[in-house]
Amino acid sequence: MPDLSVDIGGLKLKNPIMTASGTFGYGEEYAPFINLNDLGAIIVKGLSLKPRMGNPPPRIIETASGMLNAIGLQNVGVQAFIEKKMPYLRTLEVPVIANILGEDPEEYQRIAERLTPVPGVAALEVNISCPNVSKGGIAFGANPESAIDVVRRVKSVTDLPVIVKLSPNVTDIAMIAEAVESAGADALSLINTITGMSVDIDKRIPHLKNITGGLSGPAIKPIALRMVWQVVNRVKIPVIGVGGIMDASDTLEFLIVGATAVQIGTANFINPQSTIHILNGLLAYMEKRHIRDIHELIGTLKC
Amino acid sequence: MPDLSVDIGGLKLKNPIMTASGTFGYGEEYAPFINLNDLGAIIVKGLSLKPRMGNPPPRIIETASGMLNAIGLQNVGVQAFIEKKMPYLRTLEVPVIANILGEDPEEYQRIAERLTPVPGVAALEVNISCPNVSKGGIAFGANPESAIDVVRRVKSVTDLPVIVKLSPNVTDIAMIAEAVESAGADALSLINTITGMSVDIDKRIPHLKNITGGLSGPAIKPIALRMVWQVVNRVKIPVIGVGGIMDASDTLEFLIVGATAVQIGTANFINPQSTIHILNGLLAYMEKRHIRDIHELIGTLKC
Amino acid sequence: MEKKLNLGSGCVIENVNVAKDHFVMSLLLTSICKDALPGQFVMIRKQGVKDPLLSRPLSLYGVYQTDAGTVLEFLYRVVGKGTWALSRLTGGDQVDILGPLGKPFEILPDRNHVILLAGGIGVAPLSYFAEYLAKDLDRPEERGEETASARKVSFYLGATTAAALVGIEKIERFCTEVRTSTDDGSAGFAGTVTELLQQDLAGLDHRNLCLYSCGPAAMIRSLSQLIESLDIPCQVSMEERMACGIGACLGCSIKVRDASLGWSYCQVCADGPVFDIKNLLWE
Amino acid sequence: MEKKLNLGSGCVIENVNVAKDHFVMSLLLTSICKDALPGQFVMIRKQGVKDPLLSRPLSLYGVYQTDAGTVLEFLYRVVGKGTWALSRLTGGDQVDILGPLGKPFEILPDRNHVILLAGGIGVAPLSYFAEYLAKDLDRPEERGEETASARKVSFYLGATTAAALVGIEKIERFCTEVRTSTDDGSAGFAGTVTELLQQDLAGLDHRNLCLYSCGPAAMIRSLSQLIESLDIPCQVSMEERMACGIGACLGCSIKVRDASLGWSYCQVCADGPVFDIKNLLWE
Ligand SMILES: Cc1cc2nc3c(=O)[nH]c(=O)nc-3n(C[C@H](O)[C@H](O)[C@H](O)COP(=O)(O)OP(=O)(O)OC[C@H]3O[C@@H](n4cnc5c(N)ncnc54)[C@H](O)[C@@H]3O)c2cc1C
Ligand SMILES: Cc1cc2nc3c(=O)[nH]c(=O)nc-3n(C[C@H](O)[C@H](O)[C@H](O)COP(=O)(O)OP(=O)(O)OC[C@H]3O[C@@H](n4cnc5c(N)ncnc54)[C@H](O)[C@@H]3O)c2cc1C
Ligand SMILES: Cc1cc2nc3c(=O)[nH]c(=O)nc-3n(C[C@H](O)[C@H](O)[C@H](O)COP(=O)(O)O)c2cc1C
Ligand SMILES: Cc1cc2nc3c(=O)[nH]c(=O)nc-3n(C[C@H](O)[C@H](O)[C@H](O)COP(=O)(O)O)c2cc1C
Ligand code: FES
Ligand code: FES
Repeated sequence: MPDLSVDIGGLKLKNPIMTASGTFGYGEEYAPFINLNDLGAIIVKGLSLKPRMGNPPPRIIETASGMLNAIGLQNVGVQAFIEKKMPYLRTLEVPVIANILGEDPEEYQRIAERLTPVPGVAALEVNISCPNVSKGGIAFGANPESAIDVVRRVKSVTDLPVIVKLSPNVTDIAMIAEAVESAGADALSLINTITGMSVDIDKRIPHLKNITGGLSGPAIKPIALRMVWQVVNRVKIPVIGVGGIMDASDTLEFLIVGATAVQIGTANFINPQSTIHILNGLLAYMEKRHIRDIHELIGTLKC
Repeated sequence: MPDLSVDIGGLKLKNPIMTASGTFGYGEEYAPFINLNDLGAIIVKGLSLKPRMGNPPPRIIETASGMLNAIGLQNVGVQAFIEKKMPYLRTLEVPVIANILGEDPEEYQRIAERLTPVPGVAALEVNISCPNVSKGGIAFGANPESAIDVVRRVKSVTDLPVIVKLSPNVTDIAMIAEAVESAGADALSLINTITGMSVDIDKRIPHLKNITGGLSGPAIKPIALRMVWQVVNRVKIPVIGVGGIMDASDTLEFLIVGATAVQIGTANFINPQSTIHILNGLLAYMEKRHIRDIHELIGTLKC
Repeated sequence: MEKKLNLGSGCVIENVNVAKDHFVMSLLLTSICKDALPGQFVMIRKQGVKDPLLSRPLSLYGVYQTDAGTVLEFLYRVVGKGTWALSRLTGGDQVDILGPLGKPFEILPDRNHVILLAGGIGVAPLSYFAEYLAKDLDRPEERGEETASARKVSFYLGATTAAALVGIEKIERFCTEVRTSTDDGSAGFAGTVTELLQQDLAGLDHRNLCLYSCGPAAMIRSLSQLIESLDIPCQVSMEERMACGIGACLGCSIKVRDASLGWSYCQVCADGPVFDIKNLLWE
Repeated sequence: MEKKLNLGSGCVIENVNVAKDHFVMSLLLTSICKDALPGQFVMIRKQGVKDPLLSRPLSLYGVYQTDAGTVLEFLYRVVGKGTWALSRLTGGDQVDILGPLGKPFEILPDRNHVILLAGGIGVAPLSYFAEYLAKDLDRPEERGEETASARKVSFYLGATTAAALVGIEKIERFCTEVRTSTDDGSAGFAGTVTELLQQDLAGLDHRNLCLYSCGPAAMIRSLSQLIESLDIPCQVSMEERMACGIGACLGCSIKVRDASLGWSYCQVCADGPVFDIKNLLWE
């Protein structure tokens, strides 16, 4: 069998197929459908310091080859996560990555502090797409200084690998990536959702109560792929590709442009076994071409 | 019949359905399929000072609910446009808008100078998504200063209405919109294509020879709609919605969030009569609801 | 915590246009949904198609065991692209099914008069429930007995107009009593179905009653006001847009009472779709 | 400048899998394409479907007038999602058709030996051309005459392997001579079809010859080298990805010689797909 293992900033994964935060619950929800231990890693729903109610419904609407969501980061909070979700996750033999988010840089730091000693938490994924409440609601990820601030603070309190998840809603994502790398990030993941909107023309109201939401799914894949390609050409740390990956062929596009691993998001909703189908498809592609190590694929785009 | 007429920065249109630059050739190509005089306006392929060869093929590739193009602004140049394309366009009873692009601010100015006295040119649409060659290839539209520079120069040499077409590849499109408005733009159109990429996993090469291309089509509609909504809330000049509009229902979404008119792009490729179907659908919607004036729809989103 | 896999495919047997915009589709399944209960739903999509992208939730309208496998029936109304795409399916087409999902209606053995209150397409899950009750599927020991069930089942069905009163034949087969209402008075009581129920409630013994309802939010809301002060247990099946159907995306939240926080969001797919009406909160 | 509307719909008559990944689809059209000529193509898509988004270009493989209307035939190979979606169509399905589009092959009346050189799926337009020539459709005055046409038509067909030599029955019916080659030597000449032609050319009177070709870029390229120094007119049908099919999007550019600029881009859809091989330029 081909060797699929990859190293993400010190975190060893047996294969590059991870689940994207917010699309895989706390793992358990998918246990009836797949053997969770077959995954490269599980990234759980974004965690805030306190539990969050999230946005009022409707929260989702389908769009052409995509969906908008405005969940509003509803989550149980870091304490309940540690007490109620980690005991199950610890029973698995798969790295669990906690996705974290804060309203200000201090909050990121405090969540990182809380999670670092928790057995079973293998890495942190820092979601810098959230609005920075202390800086007027502009996302941390839209601005290199605030991104650096968050990453430095998180790094200062943890020895876990720190993956920084970038927002695509920026002019120059590679510039943010470089800033985040310089602040000590061990790896990057991109992209988070792209802000979008949809309108009910009969009622003349937005389909989402929150007015705007995050676009995910196949529609955004070309944008995600372009951004990953731009970023891998500018940073040395590993990059995880996310955005519209539905099958092995999409996964291969990301690996070929230079992603070391991928995250599967919206595809989980369409088929809860998507991750495993993708893994099998990846193996089939490699076997057919006698590729014995996934590194023979990563970053091999000819252009 | 309901009144569909709108005013775009001094330019009167009998209805809000325009064709998007680069997707409608020089108008003539669609004459076999529709009565061009039924359109609100025709926007022709982007014009540069000199003819441009454009990019090597392959130039297009389909993606999920969208397409990438890297035409590279192949065009006949402003001189040939005036001599060879305008004589036909002048025979029509529909406003013709010239879309212009330059490699530096002077070039925009010179094209505007050349086109202003040409009979039949009703307005200019300034495409600021092009790379600014004199400023290291960053798009004019990515930066408020260079956008302002271009708009001021164009305004200084023309009395035609100036529509500025914004790039979506920015962190804060409303900020660019405000800058462009302050520089004297008479109207805005948005969005241009979003940069994307697609990879041939068998050959491990990009599907486009140019590596990246511009994403258009239904996939980008939620993003375009969100940006139009953000911009109409920040500027006073009329905004023209563009991006993924395929039918009357899509058009209505843009009008309801506040666009004064729309441009139809990729939809022309899928059905060369799309513009007329959209116009008829819009009329049917209004008649069914006894809406007598399109202004009873524009900007009526409740939220 | 491992639940059993409820993912499989079904083959369309038929898909009949039963009224304007309304269809009844039947599917043959061989691996899953054998034990699907009234109030539960499935996530359904045409196999191999990428548009629409997401599956759509549909309540079970009928579940039958045959020699060939389990037959599922759905009653649905075409409201947008997902339901439109379903309506285009014909015999032999394959669909992907995730289900049965969600909490079923809970049967209260002590309450012998069951009232089912449906507005519009809310008729689907309640019809199946009526059939289930009539066949005593919850009480195997009474099944097949010649004696009439001790249970009385009254079905209240409301719609905007007579033509929208769909599925009434099935209901008549399985209910002791059928009461209809239309907003425009073109059939049955003229007014809302909740108003009709309100009238009737006056003459009934509330201690023997239990209520189940499904329909538009406005109807559920007025029902909740109607029975607020009454001591009648009432379960309602709620709707919200769904992506995953299994509690993972948090897309289908609705407001419920929460002892410690006052209120919180709950997932219609995993915590519902059936809720005690007393737990719901309205803006 | 107004051309006539060439937009309409067609109904699939049948769609037959003739070889691995290869299909022949026939359509019935009532309004358009009556006078479609060899070398022309149509843009085709399944009606009412949004995925795939764009129409796909397919060359005409046959055009027949029947009492019911015009029947179009296509021979195509499944290479991606667009052609895959076409291959799923069955009798009765509706397709949208834009066409006929592009410049047809030009017939040179002075050249009585026509050589058609096809690589792979390039067989499609050339087969129709062979049929057209055999039936003297360009020369109504000779049609139906008992005497054999003065024209000799030699068909050169190359493929990777014997199984990929599709459409040969039709070719045999309409050509004076059929020459095949396979890269692996499993049928006909072992080597490329251009090599085969090169051998044969030596024994032929070039002044009477004219060449038409369609196939992979590599084949056209070696053909262009082969005849560079020869005085044989040669028209080739080129391929490029297309969006509009009518010269509006500038998506389908290929490099051609340009008297004043040295080279320029030309649109395969509107300026082609048939080009004089001498005008093409290679990187
Ligand atoms: C648990 C559950 C069970 C359900 N069971 C059934 C069933 O048995 N039969 C059935 O017909 N439907 C049922 N529904 C509703 C059904 O899932 C939706 O109608 C469907 O998902 C709409 O998808 P669409 O793509 O056709 O419409 P969309 O394109 O998503 O929506 C079209 C328009 O209709 C509106 N709309 C969408 N859903 C609803 C709704 N539920 N009520 C009113 N307006 C709506 C939207 O706001 C939009 O403006 C159920 C829903 C849930 C959550
Ligand atoms: C004027 C014209 C006439 C044509 N006539 C025919 C015809 O009669 N029969 C027929 O089978 N095809 C014909 N083609 C080619 C056909 O249009 C393409 O194969 C089709 O558009 C591919 O679409 P797809 O979505 O299936 O593949 P895509 O998903 O677009 O592509 C799948 C893969 O195949 C590769 N690919 C795409 N097109 C080609 C190609 N032409 N050759 C080799 N590789 C390709 C792509 O790079 C990609 O990697 C013609 C093309 C043109 C321009
Ligand atoms: C319903 C939903 C919830 C999400 N929640 C989170 C989250 O909590 N934290 C985060 O970093 N990203 C979140 N995301 C973004 C995804 O992790 C992913 O970046 C994005 O959806 C793009 O990938 P996809 O197209 O494969 O879904 C969420 C996405 C969806 C669809
Ligand atoms: C093939 C193609 C060529 C285009 N050329 C131009 C151009 O020359 N100038 C310009 O401003 N926009 C150009 N655009 C962008 C469109 O005008 C439009 O902004 C974009 O396609 C989004 O709209 P759509 O989704 O309706 O196509 C082009 C788009 C396409 C698809
Ligand atoms: S639909 Fe995903 S949580 Fe309910
Ligand atoms: S396909 Fe659009 S110009 Fe040829």
